[in-house]
Amino acid sequence: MSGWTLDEMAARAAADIPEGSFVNLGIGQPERVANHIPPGFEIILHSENGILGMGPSPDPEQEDMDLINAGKKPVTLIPGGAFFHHADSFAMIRGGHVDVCILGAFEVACTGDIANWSSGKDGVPAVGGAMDLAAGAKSLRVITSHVTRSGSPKLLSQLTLPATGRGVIDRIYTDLGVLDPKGDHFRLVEMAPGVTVDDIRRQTGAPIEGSA
Amino acid sequence: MSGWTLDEMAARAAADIPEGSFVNLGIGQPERVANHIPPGFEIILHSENGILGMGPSPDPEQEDMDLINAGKKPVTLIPGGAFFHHADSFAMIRGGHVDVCILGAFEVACTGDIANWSSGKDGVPAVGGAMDLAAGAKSLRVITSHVTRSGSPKLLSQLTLPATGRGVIDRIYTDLGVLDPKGDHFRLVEMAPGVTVDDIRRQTGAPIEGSA
Amino acid sequence: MIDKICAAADALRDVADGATILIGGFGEAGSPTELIHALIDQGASGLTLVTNNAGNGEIGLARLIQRGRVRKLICSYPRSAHGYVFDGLYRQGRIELELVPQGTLAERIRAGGAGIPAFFTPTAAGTDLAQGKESRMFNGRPHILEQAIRADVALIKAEAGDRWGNLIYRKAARNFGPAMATAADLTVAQVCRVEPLGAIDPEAIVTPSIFVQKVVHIPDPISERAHIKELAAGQRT
Amino acid sequence: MIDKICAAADALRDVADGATILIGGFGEAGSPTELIHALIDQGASGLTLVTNNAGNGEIGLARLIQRGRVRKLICSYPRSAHGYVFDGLYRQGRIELELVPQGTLAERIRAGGAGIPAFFTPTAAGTDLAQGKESRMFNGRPHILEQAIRADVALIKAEAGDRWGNLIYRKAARNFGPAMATAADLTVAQVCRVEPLGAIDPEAIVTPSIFVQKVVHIPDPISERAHIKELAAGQRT
Repeated sequence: MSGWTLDEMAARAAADIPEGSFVNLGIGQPERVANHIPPGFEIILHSENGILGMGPSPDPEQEDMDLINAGKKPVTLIPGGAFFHHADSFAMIRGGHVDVCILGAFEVACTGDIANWSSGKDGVPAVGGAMDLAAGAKSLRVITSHVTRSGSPKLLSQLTLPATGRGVIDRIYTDLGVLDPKGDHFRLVEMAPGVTVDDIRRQTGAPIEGSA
Repeated sequence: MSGWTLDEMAARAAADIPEGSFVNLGIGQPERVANHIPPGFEIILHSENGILGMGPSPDPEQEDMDLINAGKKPVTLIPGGAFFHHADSFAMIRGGHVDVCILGAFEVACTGDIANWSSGKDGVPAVGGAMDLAAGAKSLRVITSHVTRSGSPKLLSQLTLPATGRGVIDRIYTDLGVLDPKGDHFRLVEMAPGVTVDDIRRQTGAPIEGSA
Repeated sequence: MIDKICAAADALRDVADGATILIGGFGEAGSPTELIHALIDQGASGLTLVTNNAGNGEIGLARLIQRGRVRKLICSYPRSAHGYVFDGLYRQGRIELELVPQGTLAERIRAGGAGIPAFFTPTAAGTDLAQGKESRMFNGRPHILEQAIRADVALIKAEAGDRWGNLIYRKAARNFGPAMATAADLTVAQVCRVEPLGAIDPEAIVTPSIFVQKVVHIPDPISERAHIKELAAGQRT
Repeated sequence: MIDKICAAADALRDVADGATILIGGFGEAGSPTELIHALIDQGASGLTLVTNNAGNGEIGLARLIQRGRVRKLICSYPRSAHGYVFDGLYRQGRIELELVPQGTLAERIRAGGAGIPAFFTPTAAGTDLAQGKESRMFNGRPHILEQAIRADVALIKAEAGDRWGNLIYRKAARNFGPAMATAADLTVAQVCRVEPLGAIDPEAIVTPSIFVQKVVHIPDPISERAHIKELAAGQRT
């Protein structure tokens, strides 16, 4: 069993995004998806804090702390981009205007439930925009390692951690493959090279259907 | 009995507006109040259709049909003015940011109820922004003739026409004087020259208290 | 490459009979007259329109109503000096009217675009327009529950746009455009100017590209005021 | 003549103990650090703050919390790399926290400013943050009822303002400023530039004058990033 690297996972997720889409990428691994959008292929990135048309990180000497992403890292604005306030920004999200949102996750259930805001043992709870994105994006996808660092499945029959949203996830990209939550099971859409259905079954806490 | 002219009524209403106020003036007689704001005395006029800092009518050759007031007549913008959209404009109204609104009225009751949107026999009903202004302005005032053209009282114990808002009117300027609705009566604040309390009592459909 | 600029006929090709359509404008200011004419040519009927007014003379909104394409109007102020087309049909009972206070209309549309299905407002509480609506006290005052408005199509007019769909407006012609742009599956904006991408100041964009599906270049739109004058002159001769 | 430009101390003179205060900013961007320092000097305590974050290092929001002036935080994301001040007090149970999803926080503030006392939203439905909230189905999906937030004071940062209180912002530092400006009895904006009346394009004004009571000129505001670097350097020596 080999599976995809972080960049291969991100490239696979990027390949599912049609040109012209408005896309919100969560903090961390989802941000990497932006590096795999082909040059000249127009995808418009949304940031919760009031940006459409977010571009790549600036050179260090060009950093502007008034132009940061949702993870509070300096970014740039590409031509055609716009600034707007927080209530308008979340109107875009809640109103179903963001075509695709890709989030990280602690757990995803085959019911489409996602847990990514509370590990259940955090000192200071924090939710940010996760629940708004989970409730509002037209298509909600997850990019995550297939199992936790300790080897436990993150794809489950039902969540063990506090939910961010219920019945909202359309697709999951992991190092082992691409899976869609289908209620009582995950449908296997694609497997990474060298990965078998058995590998995936063994590392998933819910039934798998399809052989990709 | 003589009473105030339309301009004297408007001047009296204008005299109650402190400098720095944000003011919305209804269509018709209320618009005349703007002509009686002293030059250099800064009052900022709001128009429902997305204007703050509305100035006087332009010369005919300067008319711009993209710069009209709520009555759809050409206006101007003074320095410091701003444009905004309709939802934001009514957020200003409903949110209690407009300090003073002066409306016309068919009827006002001593309960503070106002009727100014439906004569009860209109062919095509139309409400516009009247109910929003009635519900939202910090201080709501009425400027109106004391009686109808046929001589019936417009100031009543209770409305006979469909209400625009309930318990919302603070003050009424008429050709006979200034009156405040006080629940079960009108308090007489001021009388126009030559007008007696008896004149007012005779032409008002509710109890009057005070001798101004 | 994203290019939302197209002809009006192409933008409106798929409008279905029975569609709900938001139409921008406060009187003449911001009225997308050319898009409405293209909608007449397209032929859809049985429409529900959401507008502040009901049109004047016999162009734009008034013409669409005159051609019998409109089943129902959701509107705040359908009465006007030259509004005889709607007036006549309404008196004949040939068009339905849902009367909505102007600020409630704007807020219901804004809610539709923002994913808020319903909200409480003090406007119209205690009046005839509150009839049948859920009521509740907040801060000691009565409020009523109002429902969001969403539509199949929004037709709006802006001053300038780019190929992504970013828009700026002109003066008080902004009015309902920005809220309506957010609340339809298909938002079509007619613009007087098309700007190159990046030419509109990102700080001054009023409607960001995400809300707009089609941009139609109409450099020199019809003046309703001139039309009304022509009508009046025609009646005098 | 209207002149809302004044010193920070004058703007904040009447803030009472126990006040609810909206504080703008998303992380450092848009944070009104100098106004917060003036509030510390003013001395009000027992405050409820409504903010997106809980501050970094020991300036601005973090310093206000560190001085024990804050009873409760209504906040979406109070955790951050340099947020040890809030973190410590929270773990000791010395500060109350109401956690609110970021978009719900923005919308509750916007509703407060717009006279909407409550609205239904799908955000957080079915999660722990929906506990105790009224729930209702719309369009086949569960929604929860959220209440407006209004405050005694809003402290925000803008790029430029004029003597009437019109404001423009800079890039993503706009964030919570425009909504917060609408939702307080006393809105104080610190601005990097004061412009003559009429100099800001009326089409590009983001916060119109009606929402702002005081404008404080802070031409060269503190950089939180530089402060954090200094703290780190101090720890290394």
